[in-house]
Amino acid sequence: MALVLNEDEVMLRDTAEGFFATKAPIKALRTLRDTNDETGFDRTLWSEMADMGFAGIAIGEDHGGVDMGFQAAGLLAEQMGRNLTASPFLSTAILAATVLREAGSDDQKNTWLPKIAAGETIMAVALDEGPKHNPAGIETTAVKSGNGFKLNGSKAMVIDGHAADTLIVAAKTNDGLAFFLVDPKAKGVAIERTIMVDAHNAARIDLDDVEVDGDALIGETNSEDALRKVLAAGRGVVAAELLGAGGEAFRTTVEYIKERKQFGVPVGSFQALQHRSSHLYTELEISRSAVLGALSALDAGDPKADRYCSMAKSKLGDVAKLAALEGVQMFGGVGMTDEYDIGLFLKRVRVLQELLGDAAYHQNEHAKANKF
Amino acid sequence: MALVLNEDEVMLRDTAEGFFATKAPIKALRTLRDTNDETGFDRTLWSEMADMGFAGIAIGEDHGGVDMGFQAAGLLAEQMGRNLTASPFLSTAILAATVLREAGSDDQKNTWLPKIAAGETIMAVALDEGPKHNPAGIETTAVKSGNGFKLNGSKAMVIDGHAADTLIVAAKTNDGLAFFLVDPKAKGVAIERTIMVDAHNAARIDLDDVEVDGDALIGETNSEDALRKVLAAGRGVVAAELLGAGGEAFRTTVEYIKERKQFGVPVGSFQALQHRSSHLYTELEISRSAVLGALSALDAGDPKADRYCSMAKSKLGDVAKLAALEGVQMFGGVGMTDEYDIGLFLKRVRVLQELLGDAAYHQNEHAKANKF
Amino acid sequence: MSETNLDTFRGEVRTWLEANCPEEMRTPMQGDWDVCWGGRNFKFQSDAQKVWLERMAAKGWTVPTWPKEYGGAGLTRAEEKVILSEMRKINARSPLTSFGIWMLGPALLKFGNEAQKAEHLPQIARGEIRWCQGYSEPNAGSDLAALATKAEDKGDHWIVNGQKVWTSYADQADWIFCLVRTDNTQGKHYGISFVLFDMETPGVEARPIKLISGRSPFCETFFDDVKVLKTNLVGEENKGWTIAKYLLTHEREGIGGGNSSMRPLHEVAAMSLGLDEMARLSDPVLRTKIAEAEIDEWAFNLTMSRKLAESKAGQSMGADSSMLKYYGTELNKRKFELMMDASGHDGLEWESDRSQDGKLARSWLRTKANSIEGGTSEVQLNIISKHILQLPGA
Amino acid sequence: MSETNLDTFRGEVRTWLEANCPEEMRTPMQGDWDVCWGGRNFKFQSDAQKVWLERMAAKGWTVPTWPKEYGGAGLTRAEEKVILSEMRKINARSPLTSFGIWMLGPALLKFGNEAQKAEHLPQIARGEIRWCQGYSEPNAGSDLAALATKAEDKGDHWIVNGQKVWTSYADQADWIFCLVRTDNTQGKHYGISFVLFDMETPGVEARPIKLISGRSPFCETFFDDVKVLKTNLVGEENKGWTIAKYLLTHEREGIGGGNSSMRPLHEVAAMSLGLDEMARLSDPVLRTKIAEAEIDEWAFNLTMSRKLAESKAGQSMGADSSMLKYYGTELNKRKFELMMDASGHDGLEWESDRSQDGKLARSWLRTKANSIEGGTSEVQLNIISKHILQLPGA
Repeated sequence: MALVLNEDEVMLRDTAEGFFATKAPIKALRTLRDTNDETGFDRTLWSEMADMGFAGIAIGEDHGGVDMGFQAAGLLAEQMGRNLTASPFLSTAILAATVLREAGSDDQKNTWLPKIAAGETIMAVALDEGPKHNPAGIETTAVKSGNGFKLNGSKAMVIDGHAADTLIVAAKTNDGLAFFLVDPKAKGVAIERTIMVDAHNAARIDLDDVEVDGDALIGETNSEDALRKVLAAGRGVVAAELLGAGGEAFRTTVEYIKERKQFGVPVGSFQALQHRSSHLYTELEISRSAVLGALSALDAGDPKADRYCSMAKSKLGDVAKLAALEGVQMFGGVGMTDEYDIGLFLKRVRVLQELLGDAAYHQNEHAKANKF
Repeated sequence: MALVLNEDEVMLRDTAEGFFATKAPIKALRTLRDTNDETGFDRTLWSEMADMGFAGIAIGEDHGGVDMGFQAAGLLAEQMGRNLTASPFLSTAILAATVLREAGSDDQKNTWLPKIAAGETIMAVALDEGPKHNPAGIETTAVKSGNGFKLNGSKAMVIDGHAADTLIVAAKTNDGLAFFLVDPKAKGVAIERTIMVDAHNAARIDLDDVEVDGDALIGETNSEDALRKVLAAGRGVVAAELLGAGGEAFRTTVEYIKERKQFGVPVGSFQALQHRSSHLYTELEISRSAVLGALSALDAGDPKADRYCSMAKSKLGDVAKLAALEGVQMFGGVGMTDEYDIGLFLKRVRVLQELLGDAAYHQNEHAKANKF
Repeated sequence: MSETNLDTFRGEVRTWLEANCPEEMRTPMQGDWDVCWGGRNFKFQSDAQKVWLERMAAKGWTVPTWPKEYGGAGLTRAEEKVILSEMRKINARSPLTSFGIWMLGPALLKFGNEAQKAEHLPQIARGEIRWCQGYSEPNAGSDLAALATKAEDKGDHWIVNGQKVWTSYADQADWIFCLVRTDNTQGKHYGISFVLFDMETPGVEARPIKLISGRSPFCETFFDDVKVLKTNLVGEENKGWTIAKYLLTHEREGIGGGNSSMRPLHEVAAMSLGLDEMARLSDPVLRTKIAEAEIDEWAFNLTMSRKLAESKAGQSMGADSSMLKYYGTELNKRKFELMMDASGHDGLEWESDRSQDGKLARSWLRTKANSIEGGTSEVQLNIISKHILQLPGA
Repeated sequence: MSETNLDTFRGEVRTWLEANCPEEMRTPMQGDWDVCWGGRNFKFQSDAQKVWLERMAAKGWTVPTWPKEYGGAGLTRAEEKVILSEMRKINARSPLTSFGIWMLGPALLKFGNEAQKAEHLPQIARGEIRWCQGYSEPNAGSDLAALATKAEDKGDHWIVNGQKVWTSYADQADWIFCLVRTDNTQGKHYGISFVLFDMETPGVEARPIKLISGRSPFCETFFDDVKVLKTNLVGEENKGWTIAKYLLTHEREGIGGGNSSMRPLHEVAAMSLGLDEMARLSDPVLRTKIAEAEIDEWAFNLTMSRKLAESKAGQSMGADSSMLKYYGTELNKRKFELMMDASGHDGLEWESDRSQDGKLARSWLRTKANSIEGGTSEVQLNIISKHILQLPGA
């Protein structure tokens, strides 16, 4: 496994670091939030991200992508995590692109992947339905109807669902799980944007006898393998974003306790806080390895890559949460105010933690996979 | 619930404190261990305990006991925990006495309870069979045979099993679970003393077609209710012993870090150790309430008393363990030597923790009882 | 009072409540807005709310244990408990929530002079004056005694200049009880005075602080040449730290108490997640953590009762209040984390009817302040190390 | 060396091992007694053990990366890795375990003079001399530099007086590398010297310490007027602290490594507890904790590899070794606690065939020293705070 970045990756990371800090810093999120922005992200930013090759990071060169793989995608996600950047990167460039790449027909790939890479289309993948992540429990159905299908069901926590040009809906068919391209304006589709605690985008989508053509089916009617890959990619990339958010929460906390004085000395000089900080530093370093290990295994086609991505998501869910909680406590009173950023990290981490399965979910999955 | 001791209880506690510190301190356990004592406890001590009324603490006055109840028994157990005292208190005065009191016929009570109270007989209750506490999984069978029964099965972790004058064996009959009086010298009984990590007593007992008379059956063939009471009493009293052992481990640790110098100052002046100590102090105070609450509920006949005893056992298993682990770490190198007592606490707590169900077992039981 | 007399009293209370507590006041509060805070500018939500306060105040039952001359009923703690338990039985709402009752009152009863008691206590009891607390300052934080708000001696009054933060509802309060520095020539604990003044005094300004929960229960409060009469000094000049400490201990016991009226965690989780084929919560890991937290909560509640019983039996709670504050607030934070885990995606919605306007998420965020306000967890651990364990240099 | 050449090398190694590793040495060790420590008085368990050591030493493969003139084979780290991986494939036992190889050797290669290297390194490589380490003292503990063992200058030699503790296997060692104080007029880090001497020198006495595990791997070691020639000084006089620190970092990386050859926790637990009707471990709470620990272990092992790769790529590991030591030892303790939980009553037996003489319990107790020896967890956290986070006053 590639646990140390290669030259291309170092360059990408450095580029991304500058790009997001300049173009999409935390105050950009505040503006989106405070102006009740309709889209919830900045379309101009997304175009620029596409120009940088970010939208096509996981798309083959023959489809207009830069094909740098998921390790590279993780480096971008980490920077977005640090800056709390709102963008359709996860929904479109990772989840939707991977559905199409893994399950799509050649025609579908040729149609959609270049558009994604160019930043010309926003797509949202509708997976979960209940209050908790549960891909094994998808109840939305797609029943053959004439040349096409009829879809029924309710989706929750659809990232960018209200802003997407096209939806990809996971549904059960007679032959197994399948993905469908759905026009958000189609009859029977009801989309409710849900304003989330972290001021990032999500939606609930109801599908009531939604009719789609036969070619709306992405690839075949049994896409379980593709789903596994999509989930692995999503979890690995979200883990990377958690690494960024948790790491940045930690960095600013350490900076703060070096400066902030109480009882006449910097609070960072109190040994109890020092030990907690050192512990957290260690956990974050361990977490970085988990992310690198998982995403590089995914790039290498390691058959256990989906396990590793699940384990990384578990580890990062717990550690980023610890970083956020310790951050708020160590900032003390001011950490409770909206004026300081640490509370935004607490909120963002809580959402990312839940997304595609929390630590508890993945610990349980680990046990099941190892037959215990 | 009586969360504050009454006058009688305070007097009993003070008496017990002096008694065990003088008659059965830690060095008494060391002697038993280092001389490979055959019995594993001091029979003279047990007589003295009986003279003090300790052996009959949970036995009615009409049977020669002092009938002070389980709260009082917990106060004694706490002091035994502090001194790592080896005695048949748990096996005989708590478990066996409660079996007889709850399930026994009048004749059986009249025969056995006075002997227990007088310290004249040692009894061991054989419950568990596998590596973990699992009263619901008892496989030992008692099949009617002539006027009596034939017993078959294997028991593990039978406290004082090798030193008992009479065994009480829990076995399945056609009508439900029942307790049987078994002579350890009877044909088909094989007893292996198992030397345990804490130098206290336990045995494995194999029962191979062991024939007992009809009057060996304690009470009726369906003693599930009695079992529930026996388990509650045992768990509550072991929780109290854990409170004593954990509390004493903590007390000596705090004493040690006040004296021990490193880098020119007492290690107890380092804030990181202070905060860990204060946290542990808090946990131990919370734990004391759990023990008091559980045992007084048992005395009061509260229908939820068995739940509370289970919860207390869970809490104490975790907290006493933390006290022992922190103790060993804070003592540092010398804590690893046999010369210092802290290692003995670590070992004793580990065994008590396991006995009658560890924290994990009781957390699971809590969830089951609350239907989640 | 003997058990028999208490039983008689219980009967009387029950009858009176049955006759006097309006039906509307026997339903659970729907949100913060249903809390009755009283005060000059308070807008009652309903007539029932107003009537309920007036009737209870007339009985002296907003502050049952205070002396009758100060608006109380002169009852014992045992009698007070009877009233509270009878109110719980009919789900009666609290007629009045107030820092005056909870904090200033006990301090005045202990440290105030006759004139101060006669002036302020009845108004508190009747909910006529709403108080806020001016303790924390921007550069003090946990180091409360490092306060810098300055009171300059002008003979019969002081001129106060400075700034407070975390003043709860200062923008809605009528009066403030406030720590000011009247001497800075000696150690930081000396030279602090405990004074009272009207929030309408010229030079007082309160600006709400927006919190991560989106709410603004706290203010920054500024004092610009505020005139405070010396008759409004409580206790001795320069020795206000004693009163401040008394109130902090009081506050800790309160904050540690948690929210026991919440529905059990495992019920929330079971509703949200469902049970598996073995009738266990379908998330076995969360199940484990909930079981652990519920056992801790049980033991903590017992500890609250035990410490109360011990302090009644003549043993002072002392530094143990730090223990309760520490454990109670950390436990409450843990419970809300688990509540969020149990609620999953639903609990993350910030603005929707479905989520009651993000009720759970906002409460979750609010709990993060539990271990900061009233002395951080770290400060409580320091106090335990010093006063209970007597560790060197603590 | 290129990949192709490494492949060729791998083939050669495989052939040589096949021909030279005795069958008996391809079986798992049954216990401590199967470890080959070498030394003057070492009693080989079998001819195979002796032959295996001799053959490996003759190849220079007990220390593959040391220069040939000092008993090594002059190989690269990559080649060494090939040897180790080929040995693992046939389950070959380590021919020699030695503090000489692990600790003193690297220090001598870096700080020793030519004569010292020529004298000691080949004897280490061949397992002829067994070394022990004289660092800790009774009153120093974590504060290693506070050492008091005194070396009095007598011209061409010192006279050493004092006491060491935690000297691993000092009663079985031939020589000791030892920190002594040659100057106490300045700060505690200055005035320490790193010296070597024979344990048979008059005045040296080693007394085994009985541990809670019942074993005695450590000694108290006393020096009573022990004569040490100045030619046995490594590095500069009074500057031994540099070497000591170098070795501590080295030791930490080693101790953090843990025991990866252990059977997975969940397998032990499943064997002991069985599975429920949903094919889950029948103790759901323990199951949760095992899953958590296994994920942490996976991430920790990746971190070991990553830090190794980074330090190869030219980045120094530095204070990161403290992080690995801290996390690795705490994790190992946690794993053994869970192993004990999983084993239940069986794991508590101290003396029985069934429990292999209390093997698990003794190993569990042994792990408690992990976070104490080689710098306590607290010291590692201090180092991280100071050198990595650069927190004030750390």
